[in-house]
Amino acid sequence: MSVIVDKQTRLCVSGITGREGSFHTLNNRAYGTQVVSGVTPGKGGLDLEGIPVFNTFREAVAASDANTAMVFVPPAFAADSILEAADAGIETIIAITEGIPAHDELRVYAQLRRAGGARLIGPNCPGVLSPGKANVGIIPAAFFREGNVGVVSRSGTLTYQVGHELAQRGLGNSSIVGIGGDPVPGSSFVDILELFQDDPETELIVIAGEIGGRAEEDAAEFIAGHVTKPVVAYIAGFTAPPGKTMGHAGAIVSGSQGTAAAKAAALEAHGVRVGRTPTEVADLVTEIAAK
Amino acid sequence: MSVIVDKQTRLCVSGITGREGSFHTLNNRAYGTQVVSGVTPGKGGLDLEGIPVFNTFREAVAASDANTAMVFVPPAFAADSILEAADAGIETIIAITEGIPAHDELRVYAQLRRAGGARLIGPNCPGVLSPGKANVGIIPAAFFREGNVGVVSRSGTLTYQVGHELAQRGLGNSSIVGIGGDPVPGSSFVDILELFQDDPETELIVIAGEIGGRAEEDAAEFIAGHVTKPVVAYIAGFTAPPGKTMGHAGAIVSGSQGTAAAKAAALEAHGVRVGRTPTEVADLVTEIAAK
Amino acid sequence: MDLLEYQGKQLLARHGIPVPEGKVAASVEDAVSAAEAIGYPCAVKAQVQIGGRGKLGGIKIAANAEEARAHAGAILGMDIRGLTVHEVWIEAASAIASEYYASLVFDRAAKAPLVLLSTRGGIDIEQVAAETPEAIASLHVDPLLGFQPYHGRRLAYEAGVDADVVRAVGEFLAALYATFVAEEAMLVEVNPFVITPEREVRALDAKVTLDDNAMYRHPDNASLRDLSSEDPQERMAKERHLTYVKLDGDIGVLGNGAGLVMSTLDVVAQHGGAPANFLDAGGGARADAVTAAVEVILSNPKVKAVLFNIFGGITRCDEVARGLIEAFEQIKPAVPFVVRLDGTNAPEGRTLLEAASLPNVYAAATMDEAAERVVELTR
Amino acid sequence: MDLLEYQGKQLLARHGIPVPEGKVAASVEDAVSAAEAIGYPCAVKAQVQIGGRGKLGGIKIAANAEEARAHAGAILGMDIRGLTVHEVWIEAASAIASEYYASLVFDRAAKAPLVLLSTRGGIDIEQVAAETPEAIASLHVDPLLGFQPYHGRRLAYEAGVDADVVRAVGEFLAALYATFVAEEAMLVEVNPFVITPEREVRALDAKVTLDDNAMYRHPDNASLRDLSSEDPQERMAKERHLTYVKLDGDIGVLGNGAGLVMSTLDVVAQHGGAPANFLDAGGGARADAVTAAVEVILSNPKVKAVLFNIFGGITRCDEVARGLIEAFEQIKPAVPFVVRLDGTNAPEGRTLLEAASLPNVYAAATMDEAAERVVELTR
Repeated sequence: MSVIVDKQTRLCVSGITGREGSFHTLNNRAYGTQVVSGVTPGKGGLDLEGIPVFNTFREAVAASDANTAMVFVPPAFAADSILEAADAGIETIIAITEGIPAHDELRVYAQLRRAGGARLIGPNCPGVLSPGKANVGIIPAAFFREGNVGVVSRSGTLTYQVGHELAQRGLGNSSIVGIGGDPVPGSSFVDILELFQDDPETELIVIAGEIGGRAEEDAAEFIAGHVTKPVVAYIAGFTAPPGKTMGHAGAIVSGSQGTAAAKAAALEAHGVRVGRTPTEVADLVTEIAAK
Repeated sequence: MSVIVDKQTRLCVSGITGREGSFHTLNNRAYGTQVVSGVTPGKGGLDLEGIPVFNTFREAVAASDANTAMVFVPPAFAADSILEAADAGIETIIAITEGIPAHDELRVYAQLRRAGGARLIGPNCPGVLSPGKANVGIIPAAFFREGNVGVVSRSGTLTYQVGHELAQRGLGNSSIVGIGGDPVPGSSFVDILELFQDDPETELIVIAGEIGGRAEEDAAEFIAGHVTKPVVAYIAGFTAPPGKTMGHAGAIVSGSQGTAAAKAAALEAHGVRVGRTPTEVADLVTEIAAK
Repeated sequence: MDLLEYQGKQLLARHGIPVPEGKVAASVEDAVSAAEAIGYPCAVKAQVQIGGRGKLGGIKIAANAEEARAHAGAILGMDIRGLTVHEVWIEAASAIASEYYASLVFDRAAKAPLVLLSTRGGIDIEQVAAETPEAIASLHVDPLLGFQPYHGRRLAYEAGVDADVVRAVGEFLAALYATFVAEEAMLVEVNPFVITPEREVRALDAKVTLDDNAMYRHPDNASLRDLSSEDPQERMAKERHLTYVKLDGDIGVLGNGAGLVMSTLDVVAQHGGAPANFLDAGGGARADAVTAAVEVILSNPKVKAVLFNIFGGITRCDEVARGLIEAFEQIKPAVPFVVRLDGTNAPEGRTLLEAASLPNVYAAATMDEAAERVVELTR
Repeated sequence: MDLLEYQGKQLLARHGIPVPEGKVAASVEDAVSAAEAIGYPCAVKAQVQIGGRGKLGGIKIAANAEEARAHAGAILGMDIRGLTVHEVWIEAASAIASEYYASLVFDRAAKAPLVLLSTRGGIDIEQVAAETPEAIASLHVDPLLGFQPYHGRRLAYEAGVDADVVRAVGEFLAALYATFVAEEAMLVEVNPFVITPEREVRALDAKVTLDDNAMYRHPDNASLRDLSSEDPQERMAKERHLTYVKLDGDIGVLGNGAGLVMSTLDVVAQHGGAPANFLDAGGGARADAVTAAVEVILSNPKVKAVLFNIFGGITRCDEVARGLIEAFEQIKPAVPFVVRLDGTNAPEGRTLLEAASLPNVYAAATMDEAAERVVELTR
């Protein structure tokens, strides 16, 4: 097993005919992901190297039985595309698009919650990779191998860094989940921790957090109450000054809220080992895995 | 048993200090209904003949453990009051107010549906009477007696007329439910038929419909599929011309849609006996009850 | 409240929907100068709140001033299904590449607005639904979420609009929904809206019904009420806050509660009578409301007899009796009354009436008996 | 984007929230004539995007022109926690009966806007939360339903505002929410808003942060950006669409991906170094973006060495190497560079760098090694 994407994933890509969309769609297919359709309004009837393109998600789902959507459209259209995918019955929506207005995101979350059903990963995330099974998004699969470490992260390259170091130590991953760097992501650490806890293939979990909000504190509490598997954490941003957005819209220390120190302390207080560098994280994981 | 209101009803009245609100509140209490609190913003801390008044529903529910609300505030404030009651955990909301803007109603229904939980009767309805148990609303209880006929109606006085004729023939009611005369009521015939079907005290059901919409047609289909108890119907408005609103906002024949003839035909096609006058309805009920 | 076509179009234009340039005119001279200002060809359109006016000669195209004069002269004052034309709307004729249909209504069962889109415009939608249901695309809009761009795409693709105008039609539907919500309409129907040869969307008609209950939030719209075309009795009743609908017969009817009044009309008809009106004196009717109601009923010269059918709940029968006695003192009606009083304070009411011994007023014990009696009195 | 107080107040006023009359002034003369126009007493307020300016002398009351001149002279050009005051806001002083606090923020965990109301206005809300948490009422607003009148009543009664202004405070909160949604704000904080002796609500301060991602829908607001008070490097980076944050140290840092750059700063600090900036060259960074980034980093005169930490995913290491080589050709940097390339096309990138044999550029195999090296180079 693995979480979110696997051999059962039947992917429909929104924005499949765009430059980025088509590039990563073909990349994902080349990895082995079942890419069954795409959506671009006005391009219905065309295809991308054999992947049929539809005008609407409803048509795409009806024709291709897609269960997962990847959203690659520009920020001004992304909220609409997510809602359309959910309305068409898609169960898992992975939104790569960066820069979606926050109020659009809030409306999307409220609607998904009430419609019940669709799980949203992202937006502003690198996607989900389950090594050896499926890759949906922009995670460079070459750095990861199959294994039993689940990784969930607010940052893309930081994840690659950690995954790469694990691979160098001979450790692989069940799934790598990028939840994205926006202030209010569609899925939180807690949502993904729950999945990893229930996934028999995952034996150890790495969470890579950063400054801003209290998602890591919430994760710490959830781990204490519900996660029996070992968890190793990394927090980026110890040197970030208050009031400054550090690249990710969500990475900001507000007053005394959201500091890396507080997050690391909360995790450690609940028994999570926190590495101070990506290398230290890889070392801790190796140490635990060896037991 | 009975439906919607009974001895377990703990009523909180919104608009309790108004002229109509206070009059009917005391009437309902005199009948035996447990009236436990009222809400009028700015009048918190006062009481109506011993019934404590609160500024908000949250305070009222916390202090009096109310489970049912009656809404008596003017139309401009009624939607807000219904939403407030639901948000405070009230399970049954009976809205008497006439003249609530239709778009307010739609927003209320959508919100109640997603919040899951609260049942709304009305608006623009006379309320619900379960003879011998509780009366919530403006139905004059004197014309009804305890018994086994459930009545659900879009019209108030027409219901009194039918109930009175039944009482004269020695028949009483489990509950009398006025669903109201607005185009889109909070609860439909189908919702109430379902309750009567499940209520052991109800042996026979009367539905009193009128022109407009297709609530009676929907009821006919529901009865055919789900109601095993005998149903007698009345439809008002055979002589109503198309395009004219007949008193109730919902009572309008639009083109060929919503005629009394079509409704009567739909009900009869599904085995429901339809009386042509209120007296005939009472006669039919008496005939069936005697079997 | 039903709006006239041109009022509906002004409402649509307020929300960014393109409509043809036009002017309203109440006289032939005004119509001709409007046509001159707008240019030719132009359409001369009867402003009445009823469908199918085109087939009945209520819409004509004028190629010059002479034709505009002739058409306006013919249409102004004409009778369309019982309604007199008081105004015409003169508008620039539109070049048409495609004619489509769109509407927004309340779906009672779904408790949500329903959007309909069809590529068969200019035809009654019930006819399209019967003949080619596949030509109609529809969807419900969640009132909390509102109309989303993808709703527009879905409708446009499903209805099969021309591919190059999918986006424009979607935006048109979004604007229609915005109008529906912002103006608190019960119905917005545009039949047809067209695609011009320049591939632009334009609304050529507008049928808008506004929610009377919401009018307090839209004082500008409240002034759109077309009093001149209203029936004089209905106008009189409205001023007195009574719910009154004029009918074709000769028996005036008053009752309390809409359902009971509708039922009373039906029972009168079953006994062979023809009701002259629907009048609901309302829950809790007081004496003065009853008096006012009698005046309204009797102002219709066709009324030969009046039926009072009161089942008192909140309404007290003694109050009704007092109102009737007061009305007789003020108006001294020439036609007979049949009065049935039942329910709250019925004995008191009956006693009052007996004591007043009003001329030509008959008591009845039941609704059936009352109806039978009043029908007899008009024979 | 953080707005200055007076810009925030203009936004609030647009949504019907009463604010004191005022004028902005960039010179002492303008400040005095603004004060003369407004009348006395008036407040002279430093316009800087930072809290606590009152305690630091950034807000003064002027009773006459002389005082206005003195205060404006003292405040204009003063330094408040590193920010220079370029403008003052002159506003009519308000009579105050009660001082309250209100704000709207995004609650990340609840995924919904959070409204806070407190009767302890004019004090930092974190202090109130610590001292008297019961003085703060809060609730989440469902983004689809929006702020309802009952939300306003609930907050007002729970916070314990004066009974006679419950409705007014509720309406104020509704307008605040309308502002938050319509302007797509991330934060709207009014501390304090006051009740005047006439029992009217008035916003005396405004702290508004707008969503940069939504700015394309609000072109008017985009022009509010206060470029003059921005750091020159940050402005330069913004013009080049680079994500750059200036820090206090002397080691320039460039990486790809926000998380990796933050992590790099931390590792540099762990090795005893002080980063001069955060610079995320972005996913898929091309050579020209890398060249532009080097220019920005080196425009900070404090920079003594630069660390490149690239883990190529979408970003290709050979592209980064090309950009660096180009930058060296154009700028000829005087400071040493440490470059760590890993991931996609890392061997190609390393080969390119070796071939170019740039002066003073050192390769490192790991992030740790790179950080250690760059810190050494600044010693």
